[in-house]
Parts: sequence; structure tokens; C-alpha cells
Amino acid sequence: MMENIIHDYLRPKKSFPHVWCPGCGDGIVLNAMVRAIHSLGKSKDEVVFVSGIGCSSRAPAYTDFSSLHGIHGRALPFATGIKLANPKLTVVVFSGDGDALAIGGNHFIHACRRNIDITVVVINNNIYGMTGGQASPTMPTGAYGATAPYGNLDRPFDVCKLAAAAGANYVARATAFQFFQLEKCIKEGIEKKGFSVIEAVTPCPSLYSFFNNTGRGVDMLKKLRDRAVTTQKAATLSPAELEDKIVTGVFANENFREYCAGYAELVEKAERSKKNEESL
Amino acid sequence: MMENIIHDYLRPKKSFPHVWCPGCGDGIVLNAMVRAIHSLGKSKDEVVFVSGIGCSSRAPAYTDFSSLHGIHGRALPFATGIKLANPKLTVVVFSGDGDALAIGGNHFIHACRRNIDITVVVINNNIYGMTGGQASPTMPTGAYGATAPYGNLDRPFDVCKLAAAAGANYVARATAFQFFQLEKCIKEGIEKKGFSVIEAVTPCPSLYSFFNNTGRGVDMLKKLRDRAVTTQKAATLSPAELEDKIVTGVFANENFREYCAGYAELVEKAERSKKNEESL
Amino acid sequence: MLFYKLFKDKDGRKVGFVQANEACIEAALLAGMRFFAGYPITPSSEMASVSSEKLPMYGGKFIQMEDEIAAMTAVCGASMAGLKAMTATSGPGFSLKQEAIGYAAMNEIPCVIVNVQRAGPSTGLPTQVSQGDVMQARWGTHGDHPIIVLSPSTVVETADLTFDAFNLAEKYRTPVILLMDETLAHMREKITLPAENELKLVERKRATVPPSDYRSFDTRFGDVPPFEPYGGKYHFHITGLTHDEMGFPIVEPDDVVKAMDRIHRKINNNLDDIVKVKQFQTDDAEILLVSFGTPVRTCLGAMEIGRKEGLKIGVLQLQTIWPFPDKAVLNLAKKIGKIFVVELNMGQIINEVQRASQGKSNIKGINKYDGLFISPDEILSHILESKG
Amino acid sequence: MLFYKLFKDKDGRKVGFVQANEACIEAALLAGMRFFAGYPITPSSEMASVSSEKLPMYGGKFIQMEDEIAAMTAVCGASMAGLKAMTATSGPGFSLKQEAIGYAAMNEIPCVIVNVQRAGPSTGLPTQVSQGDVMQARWGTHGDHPIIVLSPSTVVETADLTFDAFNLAEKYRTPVILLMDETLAHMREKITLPAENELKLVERKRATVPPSDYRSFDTRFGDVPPFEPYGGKYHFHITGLTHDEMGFPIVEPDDVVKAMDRIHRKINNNLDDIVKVKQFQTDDAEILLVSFGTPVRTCLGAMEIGRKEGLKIGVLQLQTIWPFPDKAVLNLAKKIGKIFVVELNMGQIINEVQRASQGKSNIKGINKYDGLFISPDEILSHILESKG
Amino acid sequence: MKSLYEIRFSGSGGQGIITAGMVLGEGASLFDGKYVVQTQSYGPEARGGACKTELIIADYPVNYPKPILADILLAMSQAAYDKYIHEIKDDAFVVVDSSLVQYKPAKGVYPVPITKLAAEEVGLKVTANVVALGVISSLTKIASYEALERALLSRVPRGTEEINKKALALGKKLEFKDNV
Amino acid sequence: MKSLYEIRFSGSGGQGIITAGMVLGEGASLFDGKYVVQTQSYGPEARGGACKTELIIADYPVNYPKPILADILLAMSQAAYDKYIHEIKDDAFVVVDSSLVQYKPAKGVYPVPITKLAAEEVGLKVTANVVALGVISSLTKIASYEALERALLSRVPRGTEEINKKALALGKKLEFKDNV
Amino acid sequence: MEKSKTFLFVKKNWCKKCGICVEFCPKGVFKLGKDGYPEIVALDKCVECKLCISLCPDFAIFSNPEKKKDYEDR
Amino acid sequence: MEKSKTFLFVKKNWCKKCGICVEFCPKGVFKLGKDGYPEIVALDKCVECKLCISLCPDFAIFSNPEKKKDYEDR
Ligand SMILES: Cc1ncc(C[n+]2csc(CCOP(=O)(O)OP(=O)(O)O)c2C)c(N)n1
Ligand SMILES: Cc1ncc(C[n+]2csc(CCOP(=O)(O)OP(=O)(O)O)c2C)c(N)n1
Ligand code: SF4
Ligand code: SF4
Ligand code: SF4
Ligand code: SF4
Ligand code: SF4
Ligand code: SF4
Ligand SMILES: [Mg+2]
Ligand SMILES: [Mg+2]
Repeated sequence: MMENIIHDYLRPKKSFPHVWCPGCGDGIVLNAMVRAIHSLGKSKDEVVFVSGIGCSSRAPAYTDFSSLHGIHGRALPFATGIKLANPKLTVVVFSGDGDALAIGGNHFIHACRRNIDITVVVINNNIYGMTGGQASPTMPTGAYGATAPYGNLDRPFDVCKLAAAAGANYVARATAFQFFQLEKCIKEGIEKKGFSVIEAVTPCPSLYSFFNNTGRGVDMLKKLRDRAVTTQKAATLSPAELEDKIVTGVFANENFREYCAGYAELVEKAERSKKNEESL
Repeated sequence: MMENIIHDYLRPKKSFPHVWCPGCGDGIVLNAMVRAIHSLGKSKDEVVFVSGIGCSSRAPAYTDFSSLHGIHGRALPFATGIKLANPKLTVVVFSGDGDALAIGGNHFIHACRRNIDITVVVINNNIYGMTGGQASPTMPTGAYGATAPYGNLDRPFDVCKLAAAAGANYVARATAFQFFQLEKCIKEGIEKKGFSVIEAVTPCPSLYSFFNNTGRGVDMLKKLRDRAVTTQKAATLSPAELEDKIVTGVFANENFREYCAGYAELVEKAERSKKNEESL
Repeated sequence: MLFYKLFKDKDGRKVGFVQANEACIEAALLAGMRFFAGYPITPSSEMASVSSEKLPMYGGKFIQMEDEIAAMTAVCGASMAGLKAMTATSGPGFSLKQEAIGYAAMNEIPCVIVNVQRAGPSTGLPTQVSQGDVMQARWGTHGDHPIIVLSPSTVVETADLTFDAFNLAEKYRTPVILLMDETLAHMREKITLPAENELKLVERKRATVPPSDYRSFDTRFGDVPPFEPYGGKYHFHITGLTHDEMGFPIVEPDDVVKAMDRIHRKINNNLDDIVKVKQFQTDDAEILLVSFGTPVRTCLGAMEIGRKEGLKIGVLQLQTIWPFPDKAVLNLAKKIGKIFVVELNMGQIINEVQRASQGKSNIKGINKYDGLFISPDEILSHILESKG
Repeated sequence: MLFYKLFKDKDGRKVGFVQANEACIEAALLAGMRFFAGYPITPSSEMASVSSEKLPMYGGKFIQMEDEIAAMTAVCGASMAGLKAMTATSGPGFSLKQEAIGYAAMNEIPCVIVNVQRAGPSTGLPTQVSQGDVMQARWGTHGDHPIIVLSPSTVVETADLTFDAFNLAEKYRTPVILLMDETLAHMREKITLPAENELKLVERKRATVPPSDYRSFDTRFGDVPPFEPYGGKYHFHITGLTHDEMGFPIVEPDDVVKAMDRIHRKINNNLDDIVKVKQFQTDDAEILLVSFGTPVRTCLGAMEIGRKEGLKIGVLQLQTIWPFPDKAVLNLAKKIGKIFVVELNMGQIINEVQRASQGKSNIKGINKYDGLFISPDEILSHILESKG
Repeated sequence: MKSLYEIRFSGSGGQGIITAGMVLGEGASLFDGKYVVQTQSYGPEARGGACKTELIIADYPVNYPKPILADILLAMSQAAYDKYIHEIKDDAFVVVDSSLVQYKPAKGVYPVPITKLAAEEVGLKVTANVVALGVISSLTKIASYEALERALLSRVPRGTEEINKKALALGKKLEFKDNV
Repeated sequence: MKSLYEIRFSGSGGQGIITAGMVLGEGASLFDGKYVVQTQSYGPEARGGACKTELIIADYPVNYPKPILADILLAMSQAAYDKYIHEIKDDAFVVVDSSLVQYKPAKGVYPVPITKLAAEEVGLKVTANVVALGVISSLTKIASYEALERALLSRVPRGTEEINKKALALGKKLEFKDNV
Repeated sequence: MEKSKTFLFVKKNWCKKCGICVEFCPKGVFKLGKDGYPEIVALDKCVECKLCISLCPDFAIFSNPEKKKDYEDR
Repeated sequence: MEKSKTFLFVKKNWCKKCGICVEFCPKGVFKLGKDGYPEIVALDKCVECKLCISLCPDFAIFSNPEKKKDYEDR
């Protein structure tokens, strides 16, 4: 029988439907996350979901993993505290493009640098959904938003490039349409010892669409389907051909020492340097 | 006659000697900055020096350019406000490795992304000097500091790689020993329309040396001299050979549209969309 | 994308049926605001949106920064470069801005910070009303610092106090906080903006000495130092360290005291100019409602109803909250035996009213903190209850 | 690299001649602190250094975060994962932590935040003493929130109040602030730490219900909800949004009030347990010095000298500053006609003393804010001056 | 006419409830010269939750800005109807969108299949809010038709003027009975 | 012996002034059983500015933690001498590093070329602070030699025990006169 | 796995009528109903590719009758 | 430019005795003096490479007699 795994994981006492708009990609990403965790055979006891603030950051509330819905931009340091305090936990972070890369950009690059064993899914809808459609750090130049009435002036971050440059062990990108690929990337990210970044490109059919006329969720998913190219394919395309494309695949897959493992080594050094106290 | 240009630029009413320790690299960097500005023929009226907090951030107080000694980590947004308010100004930022990349890391990557025409010199002494020698985000793994008694656990950022990935137009690195190269990079950075990052690797003979036994300023400068290799040279070296090296040279030299220029274009659009008000 | 439209009335004044968030920015533009740096947050986000659309039309600059700290520091930078500058936020962002607000106070950087209060603490109730940040507005940053805080109760008053905020900021070289709330922010009323020639704008005092004699914080011309923007013949330094007139760091105790005293004195010696209250039917009042912001309207509603039923209610509105209107409160406390302090929080300004009234009156709080606006009924039932 | 050494005395207790910064961490370790996240800042940095060296020896974790916000949120995370956690900072960092402190209060996350006060505002005088953040400690974050603030005056008391801070944090599931100052931080005195078996440690109350019946904020067992750490059979949610017992967001006004009332009530109903003051020769005092933190020592010095000269001085030390010791102050205000509030700031706690004493006494401030510590002479000359 | 009206429009996000209030408020205040204050509230949900706007329209300045018992209630969702039907004055006008709401017939309750009419007669479902305005205007005379039309046209996206006019007119020309 | 001593050590950063105070404080408090409180202050400069540490050493608990007029003053720089020479008691001991400081001979003023001795006799200039401690100990008896030595050895880096002992002993065995 | 075992059910009070299942099912198992909700019209064509249950943003498609029951009154 | 024109002067109250000029002058123009300050001992050898004035962290080396005068009492 074909199982919809997520129904084994929804929080018993939480009421549904969830808050997200019709056709919003956030539910798809949560679904992929749950499948990835399920396929890894993790117990619910050992997983903690962490998020900041934003539409996407509502995700952790819905599933029956312990969870922390934090403050805007700070999901990663909350998660760092949890992970370092109890390295046995599988700590997973949901963070919007604004949450992870606007106010939270510093924590993002430092988590990459520290390479702590946390997996963050950056749910990139190219906009601030929760607050009404302002330009986010991944909004394309020229796109419209509540604070970009003349077209966005800024250039978007390449989230994966930034994460790799900052030192994350695992970096990958998939669109919400590529569900199975997304699930696989998340799975690989969680399995990887070290910091893992998965950029999930999602539709915001309410606000991104309101300002940019991109249609309903269905339309936006179709667009994502059509724009996605693999890294391999991308390598064969000219910059002009790449213009509107979303390059998906794995961008970094390293094995730098993980932070908590490093800490364990440090503790040994400390033990050795412990001196006996002198009597008065 | 051989001129020591800096004497034309010291602040008339400021008392000297400055606060920096004997052999500290901060004075050398300030000197290089002044020479670069001088060689560009900029008037004192059109330059503003901005900094955050740290030993290195004391630099702007000493020269006769208008200056803002801000709060820790925020030099770049202060500078962004100044530059956007008056794009005619040449805005130059001095920022320590802690100031620019620890607390200020987010502003750093966003300034790169925005590509606003500011030149920042990241004065990288691999430590927090001002507060007594704690580990900074550029401290090498294994080095010692006031908060790294067992050797630093973290991995250092590659400042230039990060800046380039975040989108800065110009990115270069030189050591304090390579004075003329440093001056040249700063000059190129200021000339470049767009955001420019110059990483100046400097000795902190007080605190870095205290924890790591690296000797006096003279010794540390010698070490910098010996460790520096050009990007060209670096390309020929194995990872093992590169281990202790400092790769110097230019890492990015792009011509993406500058932010204030973009704003000017936007203003034109706005003018056009200005509607006449209807009478009641 | 604007959700309102302004019309010209017969006298050439702009009129519109607008939200307070919109009124604030329209007034700010007229007051000369030419720089807005923001980071979106409910329920203040409309201010960023309106600014992003309108500022380029006025030759001004809008920038969305990466966070609230960056927005506040960019505002400081822009003001130092000579533009009238503002930012707007709500509780969580206001908390983040605190360090930089202290910097502005220390370096006497004129600027306006709007906090549209929503229910806290923490993320709280983002779309619901509160006045929970009124003490924070005074004490949110570390260290003793001067601050001016104004609080409007109607859309029209929002525009008026926005003018005042910019004028006070420039006149006293100081950050000014405009404390609004969610109900007001999203409330629409008709405003009539002054015509250009009706504007009474204050501009920061410029230097009269030659560049070589300029001091960043010159006290030779009174407690408010003249100001020259970056980018001219005047070269000067500023720092968040305690500093002398040149802007250079000091540690000498007497100098420190001198510096601290002056930045406080420039406010405290001008309370008559800065501190504004409004009194409604306090002459014969036996019961005084003290309030600020939108709940003042409810107090007035309660006063109308109460008076019909024989309750001699008067209302004291604190338009300026900080510096606290000690004098007005004490005077009324001496006259009126019963004071109710009406606030949409668990009791903040009541502490000040208690302090200022020196035990002269019987003071009770009427507090609402369930995320809803307060109704006249609620006030009246408190009054009646306390009558026994 | 530690700059002190502990010895064992004959009873097996550790003794040492240490700074208050060092004493605080040593006491914290004994109190069970197993997580420290920090960002260096003068004059608190020694706490990070000592923690970085000692925590690994105790099986605990030290992490230097990228800024103070990250440090404070990491502390919240670690505490939710079950470790007793702390951070330490000074003014500028304290301002930055405010938003996350509100989160801790809202989610009832036990933790200890040390603020070593230096002179502000802004960067101010980083190496000099002040008590300028005492109001900020109460009101620094947005929205009404409960908070406990303790303030020691000696190195020994620093250790004692550090124990108290951790115990109160765990007992009441709340953030506790330890408010120190630069003079104390760098002051060395002898401390004798309790032996392991002498420790009276409070651990957070654990759940007694089965996982399926667990609630994040269960009120069935009193106002302080039992706590289960992340990583066990208990799966639960927390959020900075106003929430119900399950930790799920609410907007229903009655529920909001219930939630807000409880988190305040758990503190306010236990004032006798939380609020601690010390009285010195107040029985026959005609002049009362009210103070907190290191200046208490100066008050005691002034009392000694003053009494020799016939001035009947008594001293009230506020060990707990928040919740404010209203009762103790009012009682003494009723008895003693003259109160001087001694603080190293421009007048902050004096406002509370004025409020709490309800006009019953004549209250004056003795304020020092030049970056130096206050001397008995300065206090005595104020007293004499006001005598006329 | 009363000198002060308390008005409540309620429904769900996306129905244009707040816009309807804005048009009414702007019309009454700017073009009819009334004193108006409009407030609004929305749920914590990003979009689509319950949504409400309230207006006081008076001949004199208004202090307390919220209705207590409504003179005019527009209910565009079941939840809105259930929640607010009891908070009205005895002589209140209640307009319910009978294509969406199960209501109890009563004096003063005017059922109009607003959304259905918008979809079928105007040809655009999202003009339901404008149809509702037309209905309210003709039923209650709270604002002049001209004022409403002008306010409406000043706000609608360019190119949609005609269809909006049509929607308003449709609402206006309906005949009403309070179905008791 | 008095029952309370007010002590001030002052010089510049890098001279080990504060360390000297720590050793004296630790010795007196942990090993001599006195009540001690030590405070310190340093300038805003990163390093090398003026630097001061103060101690109260008493037979009973100490409240006010700072000296007013010193019983013992150690001046290791000109600035320190100039600033604090007037804030002493009549019977104070004043130790000046005569290799660095121009002083005015007076009763109670003991000039010792501390830094010079450290460099020449001990062979390590940075032990000047320890030499100074030795001098003060033997001159004032403020702490026992044993206590000081123990406190000193508990703090100095491994491998430097002997040279530090030598420095302390040197200070102790000097003979003093107050040069009047 | 036999085709006949496939079970699919759309829980209407969770479904937000986004149409994703209708659009992306490769086999046309769903059709847009008059009320805007998807209707299952060709269950026999289902190849169990899981696309519908994966892409439904509202977890509204149940593929297990047991689970459907568990969630009936939620 | 003639060699003889070279002027160099170390302003002692700015110099912090770091020894950088002594170490890095390629021509041995400086020598470490007994008091720790650099002494100019071979000005004639100076090739005006500017390394000393560039690397001196304290701006303590003056190469222009006019400027030296300006700064005499600072
Ligand atoms: C300190 C702070 N600043 C601002 C906000 C307002 N805010 C909430 S969510 C958000 C951005 C949401 O964008 P994103 O992270 O991309 O998430 P999305 O809603 O798009 O999923 C903002 C600015 C806040 N809650 N806290
Ligand atoms: C908000 C805040 N946090 C911390 C500090 C303390 N602080 C001052 S400078 C500094 C770091 C200095 O390091 P860096 O930027 O590398 O400059 P350096 O002193 O090494 O030149 C720190 C942590 C501060 N002033 N403000
Ligand atoms: S606003 Fe956008 S991101 Fe937020 S729930 Fe709606 S569709 Fe999703
Ligand atoms: S501490 Fe280091 S960085 Fe700071 S002034 Fe001294 S040498 Fe320079
Ligand atoms: S499993 Fe595949 S084939 Fe079957 S209904 Fe779903 S999408 Fe269609
Ligand atoms: S994908 Fe889900 S929510 Fe969307 S129409 Fe199908 S069942 Fe409904
Ligand atoms: S200019 Fe060059 S050669 Fe001349 S003294 Fe300086 S370093 Fe030596
Ligand atoms: S380099 Fe400058 S500071 Fe160093 S020794 Fe030479 S002159 Fe003195
Ligand atoms: Mg987003
Ligand atoms: Mg540094």
C-alpha cells in the first residue's frame, strides 16, 4: 500500500488545516523533510525541529517532533545551543530566505564556518511572505514587492555559493516541484556529519504572485519545473541560457571535521590539563 | 624629496602617539590608506572614514578626514547610510576581523551583495585585540587565545572567498608588510565603482603574540613577508605547500552595477510614475 | 503600491483618508524626511512600503536593510551626512535597535524612530494592539541617555506629532521616538496636510565658525551644538565613546560629567518646549483618567458617557511621554483625588504617575493586555467598581 | 589561561583570592552551569575566558558565538536541551540581547544573564564603572515580561547570588539577570566555595505525566510548569508567540490574559522567596541610605564614619532589585524621614524608591556618573549639604 | 438619519472586506464631508483568516473609534455572521451574503447572494465587495452613491473601472426585503 | 602594626603592577589570614596606559574597598608618582622606582632602582614587580615573606619559579633608608 | 503490489483547492470538481507514483484507510 | 633626485621602539640605539625606498624638515 508517511508524524493535538495559503510550497517542504527523516529510521525522540519567524518557520509546529519556533533570524544559534548541549540529537532547521539570509545571514555563515552537525532547509520563496511581500535577499533584481515598487534594486544572493564559501560540508538545491530530489538532498544533508544547507526553492502564490503576477501555486510549480536544470546540464549552458534557470543539485560535499566532534577532542585535552588543587 | 605623506593628513588637534601598541600593524594600514587617497588626488572634503569598535577601528580618529567611530560590527551600515545619503562622498571603512566578520558578518555580506560604492579594509590580525585576545572568526584552527585555551576549535573564514561569493566587485588581500601592494589594492578598491574589500593581514604583537608566542612586531612582519605568496604562485602549489601560506593578490574584479547608480535609475522611474493629484 | 490616494482641497492642501502609518510618512516627507531605512515588521511595514514608493519622488532615499540594527545605524549615517532620517519598526525590531539608539543619543544625531507597538513580550501577538513598550522607549538602551518620546492618539495627531518629532530632533540634535500602536497604525481618518508655505520646519543649526575652529560638539553656542554634515570643509570626528567637544574620547571625570550633564540638560532645561499634554474637562473633574496614545480616545468616550451619568471625569493626555510630564501630573494630582491610569499593558506609566504625584492622589491602573483595544465600558466599570 | 588559583582548605572547600568575574563562574559551575555562550566585551570578558577553560573539565560546553544575540539564543537552546546555561556581557551586548531575553521570559526558559555594567550610553567608558543599566534590566525588552534581577556588592556575595540566580531560574523557569559592575568585576577578595555536599541546588521540576499527556506549559501542577528537555519521549513545541499550555499560538483574549497573568504571577506570588534585602543599623536610623551593588560598601563606609560623628545613618541594600523591594522600602520610608538613594548613574532606582515610599519620606539622590567609584566622603558631604 | 453610525464589515481574507470599508470611509469622509474613523483587524494567519473592518461615520468628530453595537453589519462569511449577529442595535441593517451564509430570517436582516451575483451578473467574483457596497449604500444611505463611486474609482486598478462601476450599480439597483 | 592598611601600586601597563597586587592580596588573605580587598583600574588604551591597583589589608572585614590616603604607595612611573604622592598618610611608606621616577626626597619616601635591579641583579627586567614586592614586604611587614612567596609561586609560569624567588629575595634583602 | 489495492481520499476540510494534485497527476486520476475540490475519477489508472501525496501542500490526500480514520474528526 | 637631499628624523615621543625601521631598512640606515630608539647612522646610504616611513606604525619618521617643524611640539 502506498503510504502518505506524513500522517504518521502530524502533531496529535494540533488542529489542521495549517496556516499556509493554498498552493504554498511550505507544506511540500515539510512533507519532504518528514519523508527524509522517516527513511533514515530516526525515532521521534531524537529529532528537534527549529525555526525562526516567517511563514516557512511555522513548519515545526505541525509535526510530532519536539520543536522551537524562535525569533526572527536566530533559528541557527538556537539550534547550535541545542545541538552542542546534546550532540546526540538530530537538529533540523527550517528557515525562510529572509530569516536565514536577511536578519539571520550572519548566523548562517557562522554555522557554515563552524560546520556544526545541523541541517538547515532554506525555504526560498524569494520574498518575505509573512510580513506582506517585501523584497528578500534572494528576490531577483527587477522583481516587484511591497518595498520594491519600481523593481528590486538589489542583487540576490546565490545561497549555495555563499554557503559553500563559508564552509558548509554539504550544500544542495532543489525546487519544491522536485519532491523526490528534495527529499534525497535533505536525507543526504542529515546523514552528513557537519553543517548541511539545502535550499528549497518554493512558490509563494499569495504575495510573490500578487506583486509579480506569477499565477497560482500550480502555475508557479510548473514554472519551477521548467526552470530547473541540473548542475551537469548547467555546465553546458551559456550565461544567457542560464539567465532564468535554477541550477539544482549538490554544490558541496566535504568532510571537514564536525564541530561537536572537535569539542569532544578538546574535552580530552582539558581533562589532561586538569590539575590537582593544592591544599591551603 | 621623499615625502611621508601621512604628516599632511594627521588631525590637527589630536594628540599623538596613538593608542596602538609598539609594532602593531594598524598604523601601517592607516598609512597605506592615506597614501592611496593622496595618490587619487581626493580632497579631504570628499572623504569620510568610518569604523566600528576594536583596536583597528580607532584609525579614523587620527587623520583629518571627517569620521565616524561607530558601534561594534556596524561600520558598514553606518557607511551605507552616509554613502546613500550623499553618493558624492568617498566612503572608506576600517574594520577589524572581529568587527567585520564576527558581529558584523551579516552587514559584510549584504554590503557585498548590494555592491554599494564603499571600500572596506578588513584589518585582519586573527584575534580580538581590543578585548584581550579572544578567538576571532579568522583565527587559525589550533591557535591559542583568551577563549581558546586548548587551541581554537573553529575554522577561519576565507575573507576574500566569502566576499567574492557574496558579490563584491573588488576583492584583494595583502599583508601589512607588503605596504606598496596594500596601498595599490586600496587605491584600486577606491577607484572601483562598487563594493571593494581589501583584507590587510596585520600583526598583533601584543595579544596574538602573548597567546601564540609569535614574537614582536618585527618578527611577525617577517613571518608575514615569508608566508605571502601571490595568487599566481599559489596556483602552482599543492594544498600541503599552501598550508601556512597567505595568498595575496586580487580575487575579484567585476563590474556589476553599483547600488547608488541603480538608485539614480530608480529615481527616474519614480519621476515618471508620479501622478498629478486630483482635486477634491 | 499605495493603498491610498491624496487629493488637493480648495486651499491647495493635500487631503486623504489614510492610515496613521501612511499619515506618518506623508507628514515626514513634508517635514523634510529624505532618508528612510527599514526592515519590515508588522504592524509598521506600511511605512516602509510608502517610503519606498514616495521617497524617490522627493529626491530622497529609501533602503531596506538586512536587519533593524543596520536600519538604525544607516539612519545615523544618513543623518550625519545631512539628511533628515527615520526608521520604523515594532517591538522585536525596537529591541534590536536599542544599542544604536544609544549611539544616536550619545552623538546627538537627529533622527526619528517609530515604534508601532504590538502585543509582546517576544513575538507575542503580531497583529494585535498593545502599549507594552512605553518603559522600554525610555530605558531600552544601556546607560543614562536623553530621549524624547511622543505618542499620538488619532491619525491627524500622528501627522502633527511627526512634524513635532522631526522638529524636536533637529532643534535638540537628538533621537526622537514616535510611539504608536497597532490600532492607530491601521486606523483610517481624514488628514489635511499643511501646504508648503504653512510648514514651520526646524533645521539643524549650522556652524558659524570657520572649519579650523569647528568642534563636533561645540558648546560655545549653547547646549545644542551646531551641526555640519559630512562632505564639506568641516572635518570632524564622532564616537560612541564618552567624548569631548572635539569628539575625542575622554576619561577625565570632570569632563565626563560635563559631557553627560549637557546632553541631558539640553532636554531638561527645555521641558516647556518639549513636554506637551492635553487636558479635557479637568477643571471640575473629580476623577482623572491619565492616558496616552489611542486609549485616550476611549477615555474621552468614557468621559462623555460618564458625565452624562454624573461622573465628573476629566482626561489628561500625555502627548509627550518622555520626558515624563511630572508637573502636569502633580498639579492635577493635587486637585483631583482619584486618578486612573489607562494603558494597554500590565501597568507601566502608572509607576510614573505614582512617583510624580507624590502620594497626593489615589491612583489605580486600568490595564488591558489581551490584544484588544479598550472600550469606554471597561473604563467605566473599573471606575464604578472602585467606587465600591 | 587562568589568572587565579583555587586551594583546598582543611574542610575540603575550595578557597581562592579571585575577581568577582572569576567567582561568578566558579560558583556557576558548582551551581550546575554546563553551558556558556558568550561574546567578549569589557569588563565581562574574563567570564568567557574562565568558562572556556573550565567548562570542558566539568563535561560542559563553552562556545564563543558570532555576536551577543547568537550567544543569548544559543543559551536558550541549550537550556531547552536540559543544561543549566548562562551568558555574560556588558551594556552594548546587553542591549543586543534584549529581544532574546524576552523570548526566554515568554517561554519560561531558565537561564542566567550577567551584565557587568560599565559607563554608557553607547560605547561610553568601557573600562569604567557604572550602574546605568538598572532600569534597562527591568524594561529593556519589549512588552510586559517577568524578570528577576540580583545585584551583589562583594566577591563573596557574587558567588552567593550566582547560586541564587541559578536556583531561582530553575525554580521559577525564568531568566535571571545578575547585575554587576566594573569595580566589582575586577575586585579581588577571598571566597570559600561550598563543598559539594553543602550545595543546595534547585533543579527544574520534571514531568510526572506520561508523554501523551505532556504540555509545554502545563498549569496543572502550579504556576511553574514542569519541564522536560528536548531529546526524550516528551515531544512538545514552544514559540515566542503568545501561546497556550501546548505551546500553540493563541489569540483568544481570555486565553491571552490567562497566559500573561500566570507568567507574572509565578514571580509576584513569591516575592518573599525572591526579594532579598539587607538592613544595616536601620533600627535607630534617622538617615537611610538605599543602595545596591558595590556602592553599598561605600554606604557602609559612610555609615561607620557618619555614626562616629553623630549621624544616625542606616543602610538598606537591595540584593534583589527586580521585582523591586516595595515593601522593605515603604516600611523604612514610614520610619525614616530622610532617604538618600546612592547610585552610580544619573538617577534610576530613585524613581522606584520615590514611587514605593508613597510620599512618606524625603528622598534625595546621590549620583555619581563620572566613571569612578563613589567614596564615603562624597556621600557624607551630600548628607551634610542637605542638612543645610 | 442618525448623526452617528456604527458599522461592521466582516468576512474572510481575500474578499475585499477592508477595501470595501476604505471605499466607504473615503467616500463618506472626503466627498460627503462626514467624520469617519475606520479600524480593521485580521488574524495572525498569513492570509485567508477571519477579517473585519469597522467604521464610525458621524456628523461630528469621533473619539472612541470602534462600534459597540452596530447600526450596519455586513456578514460575508458564516463565521462573521455567527460572531457578530448579536452585536447589533435593534434597528440595525444586516446584510448577509446569502450565497455563503446560513442566516436566520429576522427584521432588518437583508439576504443578498452577493458573491453569486458578482460572479454571475458582474462576471467577476472578486467584485463581491463592491456589490456589497452598492447594496449597503442604497439600503442605508450611509454614503452618497456619487461619493462611493468616486472613492471606488480612485482606488481600483487601472482598466477595471468599468467592471467596478457595474458592480456598484448592480448592488444599488437591487430591491431588498428583510425576508421576514 | 595598624589594623588596616591602605595600599596603592601604580605604574604603566606591562610592568606587572596588577600582578604584584594580586600576589600581595593572595598572600595576605589566603596565607596570612587577613581580610583583603583588591581593586584595579586601567585606561581606555588597549595596552600600555596608566595602570593602578589598590588594596585594603585589614584584621577585620572591609567595606569601602578603596584607599583614601595610602599607608603604602608604590610608584613605578613618573605619572604615578606625580599623581599619587599627595594622597598618602603622614606615616606612609612610599616606594619609588628610582630608576624611572624623579622624586622629591622626604620622610617615608624610599627610593629603590627597582627596574634596574631587576634587569641587572635578577637578570630579567620584567621581574621588577616582584622585586618591588620584596621591598615592600621587608619594609612594611604588610605580609609575611612566606605568604608572599607561596602566592607568587602559585601564579608564575612554570619554569620561572626560581628567577621569581630570586627577585623576591632580592627585594627583601635590600636595605632601605628614606633618603632624607 | 496490485493496482486494486490503491486507496486515495481527499480530506476536504484540509484541502485548500490549490489544484496541484489535479494538475500534476500523470495519470489523470483527479478531476477538478464543481465545488473546486479535486475529485477522484480514475483511481484504477493510478500507478502509485506518489506525486499527488507528495506535492499536496496540505497533507489532504490520504492513501491509507486506517490513517484516514484516525484523522476523521480533525 | 639627489641622494644628499634625503632628510630623515625620528620623533622620539611618537616612536614606540618597535624596531621595524631598523630591521627592514634594506640599507642599514638605522641602528638600534642604547635607549631602544632607532638611531640614524648611515643616512648617506639611503636609497629612498620609503620602506621605513611606510612601515613605521607610529608615523614617527619624518622625511620633510618643514613637517618636522610643524609637528615639533605635538
Ligand atoms: C526582529 C524582527 N524583525 C522583523 C520581524 C518581522 N518578520 C516576520 S517574518 C519576516 C520575514 C519573513 O520572510 P522569510 O523569512 O523569507 O519567510 P517567509 O514568510 O517568506 O516564509 C519578517 C521581516 C520580526 N518578527 N522580528
Ligand atoms: C556590542 C558589542 N559587543 C562587544 C564589544 C566588545 N568588543 C570591542 S572590540 C571587539 C573585538 C575587536 O576585535 P577586532 O574587530 O578584530 O578588532 P581588533 O581590536 O583586533 O583590531 C569586541 C568584541 C562591543 N564594544 N560592543
Ligand atoms: S504568503 Fe506566501 S509563503 Fe506565506 S503562506 Fe502564503 S503562499 Fe506561503
Ligand atoms: S592589542 Fe594588538 S591589535 Fe590592538 S593595538 Fe595592540 S598590537 Fe595592535
Ligand atoms: S500516486 Fe501518482 S498516479 Fe496515483 S493518483 Fe497520485 S499522482 Fe496520480
Ligand atoms: S493538492 Fe491537496 S490541497 Fe491541493 S487541491 Fe489537491 S488535495 Fe486539495
Ligand atoms: S627610505 Fe629605504 S633606504 Fe632610506 S632609510 Fe628608509 S628604508 Fe632605508
Ligand atoms: S619603526 Fe617607527 S616606531 Fe618603530 S622604532 Fe622605527 S621609528 Fe620607532
Ligand atoms: Mg521568504
Ligand atoms: Mg582583530
